[in-house]
Parts: sequence; C-alpha cells; structure tokens
Amino acid sequence: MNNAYLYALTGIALFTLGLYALIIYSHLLRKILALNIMTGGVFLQLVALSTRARPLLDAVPHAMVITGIVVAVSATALALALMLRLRDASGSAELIEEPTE
Amino acid sequence: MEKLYLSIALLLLITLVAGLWRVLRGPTPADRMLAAQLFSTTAVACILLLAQAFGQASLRDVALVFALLATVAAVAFVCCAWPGIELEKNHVDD
Amino acid sequence: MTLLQWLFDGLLGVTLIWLAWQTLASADLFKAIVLFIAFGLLMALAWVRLNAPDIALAEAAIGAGLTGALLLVALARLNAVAAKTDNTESNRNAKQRFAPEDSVRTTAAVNQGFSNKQNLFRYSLVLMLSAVAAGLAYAVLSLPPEAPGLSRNVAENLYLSGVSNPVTAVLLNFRGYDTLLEMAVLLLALLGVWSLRRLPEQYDSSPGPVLDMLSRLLVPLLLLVAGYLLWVGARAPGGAFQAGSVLAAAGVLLLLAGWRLTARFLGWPLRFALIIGLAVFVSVALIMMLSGGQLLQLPPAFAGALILLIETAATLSIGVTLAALFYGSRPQPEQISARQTDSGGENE
Amino acid sequence: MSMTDFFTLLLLIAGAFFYIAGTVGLLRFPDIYSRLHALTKADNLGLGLVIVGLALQAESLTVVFKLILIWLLVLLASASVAHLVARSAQQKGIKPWTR
Repeated sequence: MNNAYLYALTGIALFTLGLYALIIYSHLLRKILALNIMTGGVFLQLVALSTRARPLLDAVPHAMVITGIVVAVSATALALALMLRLRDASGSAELIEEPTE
Repeated sequence: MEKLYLSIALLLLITLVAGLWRVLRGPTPADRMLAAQLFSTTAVACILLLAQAFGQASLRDVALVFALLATVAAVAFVCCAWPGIELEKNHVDD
Repeated sequence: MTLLQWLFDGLLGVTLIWLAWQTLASADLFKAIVLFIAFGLLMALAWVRLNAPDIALAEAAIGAGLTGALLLVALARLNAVAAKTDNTESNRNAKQRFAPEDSVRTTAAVNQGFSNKQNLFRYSLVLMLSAVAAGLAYAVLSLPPEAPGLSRNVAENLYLSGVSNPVTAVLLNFRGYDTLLEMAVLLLALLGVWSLRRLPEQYDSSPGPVLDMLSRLLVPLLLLVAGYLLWVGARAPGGAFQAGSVLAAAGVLLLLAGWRLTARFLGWPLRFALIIGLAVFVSVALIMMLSGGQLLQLPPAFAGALILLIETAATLSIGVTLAALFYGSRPQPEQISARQTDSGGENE
Repeated sequence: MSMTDFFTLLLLIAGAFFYIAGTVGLLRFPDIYSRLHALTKADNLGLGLVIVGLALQAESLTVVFKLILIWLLVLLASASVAHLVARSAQQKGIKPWTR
C-alpha cells in the first residue's frame, strides 16, 4: 500500500499551499478557506500515514480526525461570525497594512 | 470484476475532473453551483462502485449521506447567496 | 488492478492539489467557495480510498454539505453589508483612512508602492515554504514502512469497550477526554458566535412550494438516517459525530426553508438541547468516579449501554449546536431559530 | 463470465456513457437552462444504470433496497435543485438562449 505515501505527499502539498495563501492574502474569507485547506492537508497526512499499520486498522488517528473535522467546522463558523463583525465595525473584511512611510 | 468496477470508477472521476472546467468558467454563479451539484451525483456512483470493488458494505452509507446532503449547499445558494451576488452581463456562452 | 488504483489515486491527489490552488488563487470569492465545496467532495473520495469510511461519513456530511452552506451564507452577508453600508458611516471612516480610494484600490496601491519589497517577501516566502514542504516530504518518506501504532492495543482491548467498531471505542471509551473536550469546544464556539452583535437575517422570505416540499420530504429521512448512523455506530462506521452532522443538516434545511422556532422553544428547551450532550457525558464520568473507578472509565459490563446513552445525547447536542452555528446570531423570541429542538427530539 | 456479470458489464458501461454524455452537455451547452438537462437527465439515468448493474451483484435484498433508496434520493435532490436554480435564474432575469 504505497498509495499511502501518495496521499501523505498530497497532504503536505495542501498544507503548504494553505500556509502560503494564509500569509499572502489579506481578505479574511480567503484566510479562512486557506485554514480549512491546511486542516484538510493535516488530516490527510495523519490518516495516510496510519494506514501503514498493517494488517490492523489504526483507529486512534481516525477518531482524532473525526473530532478534528467537527472542531474545524465550528471554528470556521466562529471565524466567519468574527469576520462579519469586523466588517460591520471597520467597513472592510480585509486586513490592510497601513503604509509605514 | 474488480477491474471493471475500478475502471468505471476511474472514468467517472475523469468526467468529474472535466466538469471542473465549468466551475472555473462560469459564467453565472448558477452554472458553477450546478456543476458542483453534478459532482455529488458522480461521487455517489463512484463510491458505490468502490464499495462493490472492495466489498465494503459500509461505504454504501457514505453514498447515502452524500445523496441526502447534496441538496444542502445548493439550497443555501438558492436561498441566500444568489441574491447577494452581482450578475455578470454576459451570461451566455458562445 | 494495482495500475488502476495508482491511476485513480494519482488523479485524485493531483486534482485535490489543483483544486486547492484554484480555490485560493481565484479572484472571485464565490467561485472560490464552490471550488472549496468540490474540494470537500473529493476529500470524501480520498477518505474512501484510504479505507476510512468513518471519516468519509463525517466529511460527506460536514465538508461537502455544512461548511459549504456556512461559507455561502457568510459571503451573502458580506455582500449584503457591502451594499448597505456603501454610503454610511463605517465606509466613510474607511475612506477617510485610506482617502481618496476605496479599500480595494488602496491595497493595490500599497502593493504597487511596495512592489519590490513585496516581491522579495513573496519569493523568500515561496523559498521557505518549499524548504518546509521538502523537509516534511523527506520526513514522511524516511519513516519505517511498517508502524504498528496503537492498533494492537485497540484490538486487544476492544472486548472491554462494549462496542465492536474500533473508532467508536476510541472516541467514547479509550480516549473519552478528546470527545468530552470537543463537545465543550463546540459550545464555546457557539458562545463566541452568540456574544457578537446580531446580524441581519439573510434568507429569502419566499422559499416557494418546491423548497417547502423538499424540506418536508428530506427532513424525516435525514432524521431517520441520523438515528440509523447513531445505532449502527456501535459495530460499523457511524456514530455520534456523523449522526449529529446529519441532524444539523436537517436543521439547516429547515432554517433555509423558512421554518423558525416559536418563542416557547427558545428558552430552556433550546439550551437543554445544546447542553445535554456535555451534561450526560460529564455526569456519567463523575458517577463512574464516585462509584470507585476513575474519571471516564466505563465498566465493561455496562459500557455498551452507557456509550449508546452518551452518544444519543451527544448527537442531539452536536446537531443543534451546528445548526445554531449556521444560524449565526443568538435567536430572539420575536423572530428566530430552528425548529430544531422539537424535530431533533424525535430522534431519540 | 456468467450471465449476470455480463449484464452488469453492459449496464455499467451504458451508465458510464450517460455520465460522459452529461459532462459533455455541461461543458458544451450554451446557457444555464440547457445545462440543467445534463444534471437532471443524463447523470441520473447514468446513476440509475450503474445502480441496476450493481444491484444485480448485490448479496442481499437489503442492499438492493438501499441502492434503490440512494437512487430515489438523488433523483429527488437533483430534480428539486434543478427547479430551484432555474426558477431563481429566471427571477434574476437570465434570458434563455436563442439561436
């Protein structure tokens, strides 16, 4: 089952892409999407590497990922609510860097 | 038979990936959403084929949940997201 | 056979990465969200291929359904606020701060002004992240090919747990702490959302006969499937989280179809439904501790029944909490909330 | 290869054909209303054929019922979504494509 490594590498790529977008973009909705993609990458990695535990299925990472998916969705909901509140307060959902000069 | 199931599943995955072009292209938000809705139908068939290929009966429950939840995002789109989005002028593809 | 599997996995992996890239790089936020929904769908396929049907169930319910709906509604609210506050105070403030352009153009201007610095930053970031990715890939590829993990411990003690599905055993018995704290996190997230200022409602007031019919047909089926997943979780993929997310989908569908909770259910019944999962879990844990065991230690004789009890309460709480998170702000008597509590109650 | 296997083969290939036809329709049709055909007709027929093909191989009657239930659910979902999307597209003022 070397396909596990394929999914593990996919997970790394997703994590890195998400991290890049999280740093680069200023719009908060994009940052939230980037965070979700990062978590997807981490989960993929965790489960893909656990499939090396042959012949038994390693249930602990599976359980962790299920918990993680539910936590991720609630965190996303909270982040979206905070984004909307920030939008109400400041008029923009982007983090804008003040010119320093 | 496993070969058959897997090759049909692969074929369906290819049609799904091809359908992504419509999501990228648009032109209206409805087109994108519709294509995403189409993916879930394809994914249901794909999961059922994989369930048969690997003899995992529990995967049919995944297909069932997929079939049930396919509507939620689309309904959310029709109810709330659609009114808030600017419509592009050119909505007909040549 | 193996070639076909390789092709399938390769195509799936490449498409996942490409979709993530397109999601993050697209200029149109709506397009990004739809691509993200497709991403969730393909993630569910990846879980299927990784032999993790439990996760596939959770991802199918949450990743492909609920998260997409959440993001779409948030985008609609964002756009609605943008349209409304175009000439109001907040935007004028923003304009004063970044005069004379609006905020988007300001970003562009800033980008241009600092373009050299920005480019340098970008390149060095790409370089650093490539190094991170390469390091991670090296670490993964140099791992030993076989790793027993905890699978043997789980398998050896499975008969003590009261259920035969190892994932459920881990979630509710062996590592009950995780699940307990996770329920608390859900409630905390809801408290956070509720403590923010109310947002205007963003739903179409006239759903039409088809949507009404659809909700009437689908919601009973969703409740049935939630109950089925809860019950089957003891020996096959399923369980409280999957059932709870399906229940939440029923609540979201009802909210979208225009159903609202009457004031009668908004006080104690709603709070009761939100808290019951955590309450049952904590009280079971405390009773076990007081009767001589340790916290969260379930006696093998009653473990099956106790797990079912905890899971039933947890399903109800998770479903109602997720639906309430979708609704956004705290429901007020004069207007709002899900018909969740009474419909969710039927599930038990 | 037994007779059942042969029929399964035929049905699965026919189903895949309709899926491909649906995707081609999604990609090639000129406007949203005609693209809806791909969603509501071709793909559901494809799924139906795939499900009949798999039901022939099913080990018990319960599995057959579950497969049919899945198909009915997808039919319900895509029919309603197609209607809702078309209705709101019309309300939004998108004109159907004419030659």
